[in-house]
Amino acid sequence: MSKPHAIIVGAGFTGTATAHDLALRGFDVTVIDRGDICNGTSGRTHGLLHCGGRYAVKDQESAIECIDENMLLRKIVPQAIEPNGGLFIALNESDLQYGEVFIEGCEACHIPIEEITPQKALQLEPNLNPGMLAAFLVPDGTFDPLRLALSFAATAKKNGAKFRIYTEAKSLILDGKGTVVGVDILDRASNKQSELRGDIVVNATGAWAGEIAEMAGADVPVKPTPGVMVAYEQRFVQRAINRLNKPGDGDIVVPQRRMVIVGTSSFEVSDLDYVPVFEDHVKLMLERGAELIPGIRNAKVRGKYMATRPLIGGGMGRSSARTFKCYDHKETDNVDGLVTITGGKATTLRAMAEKTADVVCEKLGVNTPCTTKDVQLISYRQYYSQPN
Amino acid sequence: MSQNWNITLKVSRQKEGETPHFDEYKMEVNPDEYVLDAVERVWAFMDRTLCYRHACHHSTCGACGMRVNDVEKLTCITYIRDMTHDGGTLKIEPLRNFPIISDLAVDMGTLYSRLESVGARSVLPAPEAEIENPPATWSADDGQYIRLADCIECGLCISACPSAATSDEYLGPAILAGAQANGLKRNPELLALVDCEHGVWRCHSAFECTAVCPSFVDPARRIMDLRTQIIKERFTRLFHKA
Amino acid sequence: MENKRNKPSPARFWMWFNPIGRETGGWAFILNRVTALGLIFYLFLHLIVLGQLAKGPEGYDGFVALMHNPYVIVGELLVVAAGILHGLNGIRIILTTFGIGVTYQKTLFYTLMAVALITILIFGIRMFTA
Amino acid sequence: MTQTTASKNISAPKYGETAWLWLVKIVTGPLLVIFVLIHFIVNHFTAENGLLTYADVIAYYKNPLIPAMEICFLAVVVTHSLIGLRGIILDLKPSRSTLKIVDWILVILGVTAVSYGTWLALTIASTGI
Repeated sequence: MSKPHAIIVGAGFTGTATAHDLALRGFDVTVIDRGDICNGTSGRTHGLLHCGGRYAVKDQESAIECIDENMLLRKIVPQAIEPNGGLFIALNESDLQYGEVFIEGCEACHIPIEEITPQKALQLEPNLNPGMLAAFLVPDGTFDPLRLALSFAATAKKNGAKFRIYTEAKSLILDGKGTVVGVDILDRASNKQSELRGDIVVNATGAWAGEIAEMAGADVPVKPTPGVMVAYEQRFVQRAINRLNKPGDGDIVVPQRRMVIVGTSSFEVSDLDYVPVFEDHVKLMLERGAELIPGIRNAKVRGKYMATRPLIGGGMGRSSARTFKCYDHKETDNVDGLVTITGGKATTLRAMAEKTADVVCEKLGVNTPCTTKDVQLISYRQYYSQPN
Repeated sequence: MSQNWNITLKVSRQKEGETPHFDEYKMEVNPDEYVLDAVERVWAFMDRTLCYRHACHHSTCGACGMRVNDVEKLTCITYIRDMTHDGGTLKIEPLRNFPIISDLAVDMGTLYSRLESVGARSVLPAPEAEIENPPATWSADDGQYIRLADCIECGLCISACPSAATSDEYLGPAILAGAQANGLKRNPELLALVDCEHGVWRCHSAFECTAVCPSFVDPARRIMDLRTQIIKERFTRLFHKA
Repeated sequence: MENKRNKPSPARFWMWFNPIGRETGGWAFILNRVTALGLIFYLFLHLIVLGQLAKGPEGYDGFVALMHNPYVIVGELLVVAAGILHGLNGIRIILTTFGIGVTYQKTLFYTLMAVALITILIFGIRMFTA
Repeated sequence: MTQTTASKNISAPKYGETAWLWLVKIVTGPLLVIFVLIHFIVNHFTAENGLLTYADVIAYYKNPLIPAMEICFLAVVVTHSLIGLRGIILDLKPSRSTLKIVDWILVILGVTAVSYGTWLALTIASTGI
């Protein structure tokens, strides 16, 4: 009866970060996932630690979240981040025009940017398109997707959270009064089914959030929107390169180990569990990527893959806001004991966890404030050595 | 352009308490897809009980190492075309020398803990991260660029190493390479770890680690380099005894 | 949940000799280990046999007469071959171990093995024609 | 300061110490190649058809350099092979105590082999005189 028990479904970015937050606030936490850490959308991000510039014009709420969280993550989890900065570059008149609203937007969202001459930009990144017309230095960064999540998971484990990987949520257990009191789980390693009881269930399954919520008859307006990314076998740049224009296809190039990754496209699907990588999207990435960095045209492809973003709200594709939302299903569907967190993006994982944990604490009458802004995360490798 | 192939996936299966066996799955694939795509399709459309590790799908995380037709491969970047032919078979097994959690999923705990114990750094400034053939025009202050270093901790080298097959006390290629990359000069305490019966001297120069490494680490070369460093250091000590 | 499946174990020593799926360096390792074990066995056999010398001319000459058996000559050739292969492969290991030719270790191996093969052939011809 | 830590780690004797042993193996390797070469060349030139009779061997050993070289050869080959054997046994994950026993057996085996060989060479050499 001492500690409240929270079950988190999903061990991606939001799941591990929420586990970390709740563990710090004194919860007993059990994280379940049908696969290993980050086997869904989280693992497959291109790894851009957004400064918010991308959203500064049309989606300032997201932009502010990004810049704040970007600065925070650099401090609390440097082991998974390359703080090398980024560039927004203009290649044509339309880009230049967008530059004006971009500057205003960044100012409004307190994103520190610095305009540099194309010559200076080429000095910093010699492989950029020499025909660029304008360039802005921004505080972007890159992160290693799996290791970012593992750092949160390791710290959560250190604070007592338990991780049950290869454990699938088969259904939600309802008490007859419409309250979720646990999860029917299947341990996929041993093929054994059992019940996991908890005081609250957090649905942190991102693009799959709708499927889990539906188990309790609740609804989450998440629109899974996959995008294709292509990794090329040469590290052309040290900084993340963004096209200075409205967010569009293939307008980001992110350095990752000895590669660069060009992303992304955007389409809609019905079956989330297997989304094919379409060749025409791969070609589009090559075309668009080569506009930013001509050398990409002759580089060898190392990997082609896709990830399914969890977009929320009414908009279509790119017009949807990239902010996140936490649903207390008591309020939205009159289903108690279930909270869903979805939307958002990797950069804002900590903020998403804070919001979720706030909602959970309020529901359970726990009065502990969030401390994740100040807690240094431990090495991602300790995820494996911390007792489970 | 490319025609689809009909192939058979022969997947090693083993749940807790079971003896290992193979299950076969026939499917149509585009040969320019990756082996991991085929494995993922088995799970998505044919057999939901299949367990396997994967995360980034672009050779950054190191989760999807498996043995494909008896050779250790990072399946997310291994083309089906390179491993079989139309009408052929892909034999998929878990990595060797790691405890199996279920089916193709193995427990990487020891590898990660040992990499931690040699302080292998995942994020390094660019010059220390040994980029071969860097752009010709790098500026002088490249030192400021931090980059995620090359070892992706996938364990392929441990699976391929004949010395690692019989003793789990041998540190193994990835760990020794991690120690070398971290630097004995910078971290003299590492000497005690790598210069012992379970360290560099247990390598028998099979070079399998380097042959299977998907990520430019070249562990064999690094182990050789550690040996030379240690022997040099020992001679220096021998003649400078206080 | 202690899981011992697939873990390294001395009982799996046969993996040392498993060439399936292995590369040049792996074959070299197998060759080296097999010849090493063979040569150690031969070394001690050889010492024991030479003990006959201490017993005077009868014992030794009688023993040498046995050595003209063609099966024994094949055995001797195997020893010579093992010595040559182990020795030349050893040169590769020494060079690479000191950082020399690490990037060319495959070429080095093939070159040395070609030399070994020729030498073994010469020895074979001499031994069977002598 | 780093130097002192380095020296502490390096000079602290560790059981199963293999750095020097490994070096001995590496050095004796090429020595063996040389010995084998000499062995064959000398063999070939001193005895036309090899050492095929007892008398041949006795005559061969009359030159005092021969037993000296053979004894050195034996010492080197035994050292190299037993260190190599120890390396293979190490791969079998022996416990500390097992390894200690193995080490003693190998040392006794080596010393016995070399003493026996020396005795044999000297016996043959003296028979000829």
